[in-house]
Amino acid sequence: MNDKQEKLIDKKGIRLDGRKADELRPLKLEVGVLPNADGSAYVEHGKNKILVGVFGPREMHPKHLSRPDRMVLRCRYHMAPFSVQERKSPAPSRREVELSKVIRESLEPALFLELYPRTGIDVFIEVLQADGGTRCASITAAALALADSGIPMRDLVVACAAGKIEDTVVLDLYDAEDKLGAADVPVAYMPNLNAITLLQMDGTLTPEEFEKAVSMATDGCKQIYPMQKEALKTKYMHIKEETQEETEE
Amino acid sequence: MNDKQEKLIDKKGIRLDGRKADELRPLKLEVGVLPNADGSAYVEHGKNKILVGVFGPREMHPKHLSRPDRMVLRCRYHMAPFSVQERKSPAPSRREVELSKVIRESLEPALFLELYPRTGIDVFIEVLQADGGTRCASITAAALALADSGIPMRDLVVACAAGKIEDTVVLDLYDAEDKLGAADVPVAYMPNLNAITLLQMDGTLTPEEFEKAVSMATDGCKQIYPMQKEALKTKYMHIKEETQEETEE
Amino acid sequence: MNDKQEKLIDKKGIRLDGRKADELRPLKLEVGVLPNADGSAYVEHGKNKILVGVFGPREMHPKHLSRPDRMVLRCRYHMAPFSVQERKSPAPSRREVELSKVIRESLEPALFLELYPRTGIDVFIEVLQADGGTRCASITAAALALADSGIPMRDLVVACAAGKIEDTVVLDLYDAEDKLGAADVPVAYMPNLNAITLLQMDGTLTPEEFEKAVSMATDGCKQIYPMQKEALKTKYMHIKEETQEETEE
Amino acid sequence: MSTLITKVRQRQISQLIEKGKRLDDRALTDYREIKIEEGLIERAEGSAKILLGKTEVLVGVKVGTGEPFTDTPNEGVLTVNAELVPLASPSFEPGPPDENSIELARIVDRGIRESKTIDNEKLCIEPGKKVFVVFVDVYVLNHDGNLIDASALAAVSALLNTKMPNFEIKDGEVKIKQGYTPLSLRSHPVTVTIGKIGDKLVVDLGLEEEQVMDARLSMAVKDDGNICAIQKGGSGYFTPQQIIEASKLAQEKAAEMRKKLKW
Amino acid sequence: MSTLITKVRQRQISQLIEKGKRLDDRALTDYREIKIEEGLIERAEGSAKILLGKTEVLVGVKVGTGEPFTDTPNEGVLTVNAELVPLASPSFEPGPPDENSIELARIVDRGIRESKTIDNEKLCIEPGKKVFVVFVDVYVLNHDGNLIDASALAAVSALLNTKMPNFEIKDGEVKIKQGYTPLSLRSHPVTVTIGKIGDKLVVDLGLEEEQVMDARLSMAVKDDGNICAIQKGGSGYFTPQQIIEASKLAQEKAAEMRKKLKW
Amino acid sequence: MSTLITKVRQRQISQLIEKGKRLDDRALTDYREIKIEEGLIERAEGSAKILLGKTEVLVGVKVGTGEPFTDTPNEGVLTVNAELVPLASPSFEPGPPDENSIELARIVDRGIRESKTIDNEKLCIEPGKKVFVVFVDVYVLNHDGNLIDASALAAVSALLNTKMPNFEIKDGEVKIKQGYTPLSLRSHPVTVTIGKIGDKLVVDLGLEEEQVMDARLSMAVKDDGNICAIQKGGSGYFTPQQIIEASKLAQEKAAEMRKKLKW
Repeated sequence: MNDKQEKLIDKKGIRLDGRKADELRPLKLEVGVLPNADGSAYVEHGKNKILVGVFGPREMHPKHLSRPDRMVLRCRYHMAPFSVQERKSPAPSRREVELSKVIRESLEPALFLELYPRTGIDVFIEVLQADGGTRCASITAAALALADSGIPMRDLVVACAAGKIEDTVVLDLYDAEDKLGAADVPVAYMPNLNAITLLQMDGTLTPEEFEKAVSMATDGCKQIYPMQKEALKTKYMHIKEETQEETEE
Repeated sequence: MNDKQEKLIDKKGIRLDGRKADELRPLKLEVGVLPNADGSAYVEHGKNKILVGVFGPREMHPKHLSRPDRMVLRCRYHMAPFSVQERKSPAPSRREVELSKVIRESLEPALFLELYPRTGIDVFIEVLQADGGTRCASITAAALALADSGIPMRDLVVACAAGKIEDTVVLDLYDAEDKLGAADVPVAYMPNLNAITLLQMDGTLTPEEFEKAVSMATDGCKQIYPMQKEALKTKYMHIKEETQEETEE
Repeated sequence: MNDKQEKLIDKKGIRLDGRKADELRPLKLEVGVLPNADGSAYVEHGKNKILVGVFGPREMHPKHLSRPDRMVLRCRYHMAPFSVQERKSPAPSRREVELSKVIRESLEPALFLELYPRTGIDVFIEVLQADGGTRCASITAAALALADSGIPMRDLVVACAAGKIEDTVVLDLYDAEDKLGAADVPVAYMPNLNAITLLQMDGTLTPEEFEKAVSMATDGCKQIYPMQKEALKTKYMHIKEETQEETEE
Repeated sequence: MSTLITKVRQRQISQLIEKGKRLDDRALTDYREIKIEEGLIERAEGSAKILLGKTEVLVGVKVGTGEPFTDTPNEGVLTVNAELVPLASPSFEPGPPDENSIELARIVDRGIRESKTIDNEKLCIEPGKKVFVVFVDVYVLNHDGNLIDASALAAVSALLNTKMPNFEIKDGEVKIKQGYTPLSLRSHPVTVTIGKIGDKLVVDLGLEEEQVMDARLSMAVKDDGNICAIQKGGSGYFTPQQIIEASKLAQEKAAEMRKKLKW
Repeated sequence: MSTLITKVRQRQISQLIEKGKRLDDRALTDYREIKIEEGLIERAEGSAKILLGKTEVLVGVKVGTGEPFTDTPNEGVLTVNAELVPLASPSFEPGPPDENSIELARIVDRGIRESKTIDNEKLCIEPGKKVFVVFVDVYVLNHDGNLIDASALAAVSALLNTKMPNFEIKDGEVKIKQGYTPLSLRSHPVTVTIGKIGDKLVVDLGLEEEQVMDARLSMAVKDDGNICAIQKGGSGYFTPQQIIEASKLAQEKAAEMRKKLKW
Repeated sequence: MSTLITKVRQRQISQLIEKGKRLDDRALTDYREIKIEEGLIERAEGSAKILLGKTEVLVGVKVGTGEPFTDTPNEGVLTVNAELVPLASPSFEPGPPDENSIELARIVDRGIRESKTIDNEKLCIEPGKKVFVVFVDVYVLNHDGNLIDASALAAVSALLNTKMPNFEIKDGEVKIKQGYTPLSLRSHPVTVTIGKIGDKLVVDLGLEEEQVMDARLSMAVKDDGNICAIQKGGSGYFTPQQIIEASKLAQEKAAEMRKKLKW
């Protein structure tokens, strides 16, 4: 790291954007924003702006991808060309292909896939503006969009990263912290089930720091969770009741 | 425009290639030139050299593109790599994709698509040499090739551009006029039905000029129309009779 | 050819790698090396290192490629990115597409394709290291892998190149001889049937030299043939018996 | 596919239009409500989001540097791309651009290009070597009909709030300096698409109306009322008289819509 | 697919061939009529169209500039491409080149390359930096069999009337000057394809004959009668004796066909 | 698809694991036998083949030159690519990389990158202009489970025997000289993947075990025992406690496996 560079966090534990170590960026969550989708959500997480649309359960195209014993969840994480500093080609990058996969795997544990055999459900994620932590914000919004579509869910999935800047473990890194910091640990979590459904790490942490980061990230998720529920409001309540009935049967 | 540049049209209204403002380039139309195609035509329009082959109506591949209530017309406008000044990659460009679409839509109004449900008909257009106005020459030839294939048609489609060079509205621009001129207005037309099936414009015209251009282009089409019929000769007459019977039923 | 360059073959008829004109490079053949494949083989031919896996006969994907009256043989010749001097992109090159075709056509005469209608068999060839003559070594290994899969065969196919360096017709060119030599003639051969199933040539030979090259290459094949059989050992004997029974029925 | 409407519904719409009426009580020549939000994407050099009824399009403008085309060494490059994002409609599929998105991008491109909205020579950094490349990315977020007009208007809106990076040439190397200069536009083209349903000319077709449409005519109109680009689409036709009539209607509507642009 | 012929027809052809006869009364070693038209495409630096019976192939040659390959810095680049244009046969489909068009291009390429027809060093403009690139595009317009021989002959015809742009180097920059110089060829390779049907060797197979063919052998023959490139194709085989026999026949037929070339 | 095992077999495996047992009598925390062969591909600058039970992965390292990324002008470039070669499993299909091979490549890449194994600044030839590009190609030859650990270990092995070309700068041109210098590594990361089956954490899952696995956690561990990269995969989940437990297990197993590397 450059000596002349400003410290990412000062002696009082205040970060460049004014946050404390364990403080989330401002979040805005909206549900049901896309008229044509079966479910949708919009999230602003810091300067991240992400739109998610869900279509299905519906017949799969092409058909041979369908499964006789369960629904197939497909997930596409995609960045708008203007969402990043240098214009991004709209063709999916290797990074986008990987993130589509880990995001899908972070959502699957929340769904009752076996309830809808031979069908498919598509989650389309569009990152309109990126500012670090897009995968986490995408998961938070995708879970809302799935809930909004009316499909039964075991729990919402909520995601948030922790990481390390200078020598401090902090919550919810934004772009500059992600690039200049020592480590980033995105975590997706189902609070009611105490289940971590996504975990990645880039950068080095000691075992103690790692333990702290995981714990800080899940705590962050627990803070976001009520905001998700608030966004779903009565709609979500309705859905949850249905879910419980079905699982009790 | 460069001052030193020769005027595209002189004071007497004569263009660089010796034509008057409302004069067509020489045309040569031939029908039935491809042994393996169900219908075919070749056009030389100025220095444009274009070959069209029609296959169908036939079963569609892939099947899921077929429609239960009508025939599907597919159209592929393609330029040979050696047809233009700088060698063109054989992969379809965005321009070729767009022209394939507008050419298809210029031909559809002439066909009784509903007579051949579940089938497809393919129009393959190959521009062997390009000299401005290839889309119009392609349509003129494609209509001939369709007629040659024996498929009933409401009317032939014939196409021709008008445009503006210097301050004059002129007919049938060739390459240099197209590039250096002020506007180009390609028009496809069914003379018997007084129907404009393609209209595009690149460049600025006043309302009066625009009206004049459309009128000049359709007049150009009307000049080409008898040449098309001549090319089809007795074959075409035969087809027309069938068509009339069917539409009278 | 560069004057300063060392001669590819000296006055005593000894080549740069110490071989005589009609001498093969060392060969190592192994069968049944891939646990997941239905048949497999590994060849080291000089410094060429090539692995072949066979899958099938099995149902074809996509289905519409299957044939009601016979099995379809598919063949993919592919070079590992690290197999050549400058890293090769893993996407198939035009050369690889062509070689896949001629290798397939060199193997087809050995198979009873009509015995397995509606099925497909896949031959995957991976060149791990290339040193001239990869197509021949691939065919030699592919025939072994097919035999290893248990499919009846008319004969093994064995391949070897001859060529011309300086003014001499020689057997089995390696990379430098291939690049600096005057001609290369790869030949695939079924010894029991005296059938040439692949023949290509790059470079000029007189009719006499050509005749000599073909004869030298088939002689080379006849030398490799017993090594193939040795590699198949009892397994192959067993398969051959089955084949004879089936063809006698 | 799930966006297809029934034959009954189609007939209902056609019959209404024949009487000069529409499902949502608009006149045949009325646009739906238009809302434009500018500068939404701070990371982009320019951006605008339009709501045209329920049709929603976001346009982002990115400015990069690159080489000029060999035949225009003194001019910057304008590149327009359109994505029919799959969350905008069940009929949009992920994958490379299809003919619909390519046509949409090329119509938007021609409106800007033929109206000479951008002074391409001002985008030149070093003749023949380095120029600015202006990427206009049209992102369709919800498809409820008339994507062309919405996209074209949003594109011009986005260009109107586009800021160009400052630069200096030092020792033969181009350095991007701090600060920005607004991109100055020379024209404010507005594209009006007119659909033909039966014998009627109708503006701003909704998604359902587009399914009973015979043909459409999209016209880019400049500030002075002259048309600078046209595209006919759809499987039907227009009579020459209808073309002239449509061009006059387009001029009229363009003047109205231009008021939505801020400059 | 619609080009497939019935088993009955196949048997008929085979039986005729066995007796040394053919459907169109040619001898087994006769070519169909050959017509070559040169310079048809004025826009191309070189062009030729061949009619071989009903098989029709157009070849255009374009000359551009580009960088040499790193291992041959003093040599221009030859690039051969073949398109099986979908209007030439119901069995050709639009799309990227398949194995058949790639093989066709590479056979034509090897005939020209291995016969050293073009003096690649004369195509060098500035060693290691700028060379001429000669694009030979084979365009199959009607497929009635024996595309290889027709394409190879048309390619050499097109190269024979190719004119190279003049250039000068001024202040280290290459400038294309007015006027042209003919591309001089050092060889006139002719490719002869010989099919094996049963035990017979047959030249210039028509489309139907190709469907009963066991295998084919394509040989590029130079002016001096030596063969410089070979490609075996098809799912059958040749005996060594047949190979030698075919090579002699190819030399003979190539000399005949070379007369069709004008230089 | 033919690699799918029956539900009965799946239940059998799960029940064994529940009792702490495995089909091949390994303990839950035992790896299969590991054999590494180095330098197999003489043509590559570095190579290694690993056998992990029956899983076989070959990694080749090629060194080329290219331009640096604009944001790291003083650093060479590391590129990791993985091919699930179709002969390795009936479930692998030829074609461009799918999500599985992309994920595999990116996990291997991150292990090397985040551990700073390669000193990228030493790969710089001319700042901003020319740098070495190190291509690490992971070639899966037989798939019997746990491709991640096998690939990551083989990649580091291959880098350990990679030799860098010598070069000199003469008259502003880079010349590759004779001879090689070993690529010196600053770290020896080992990636350990831990699967969760029921409540158990299991290492080095075989192909069949992977089919009953709920989720996996792959952790790259540096020489000092710290973890530098993690990837969770699979459709299940871990509790926070399991994550911590798995990370400890990974550190332990990594130390064991590192002994297989020779330096």
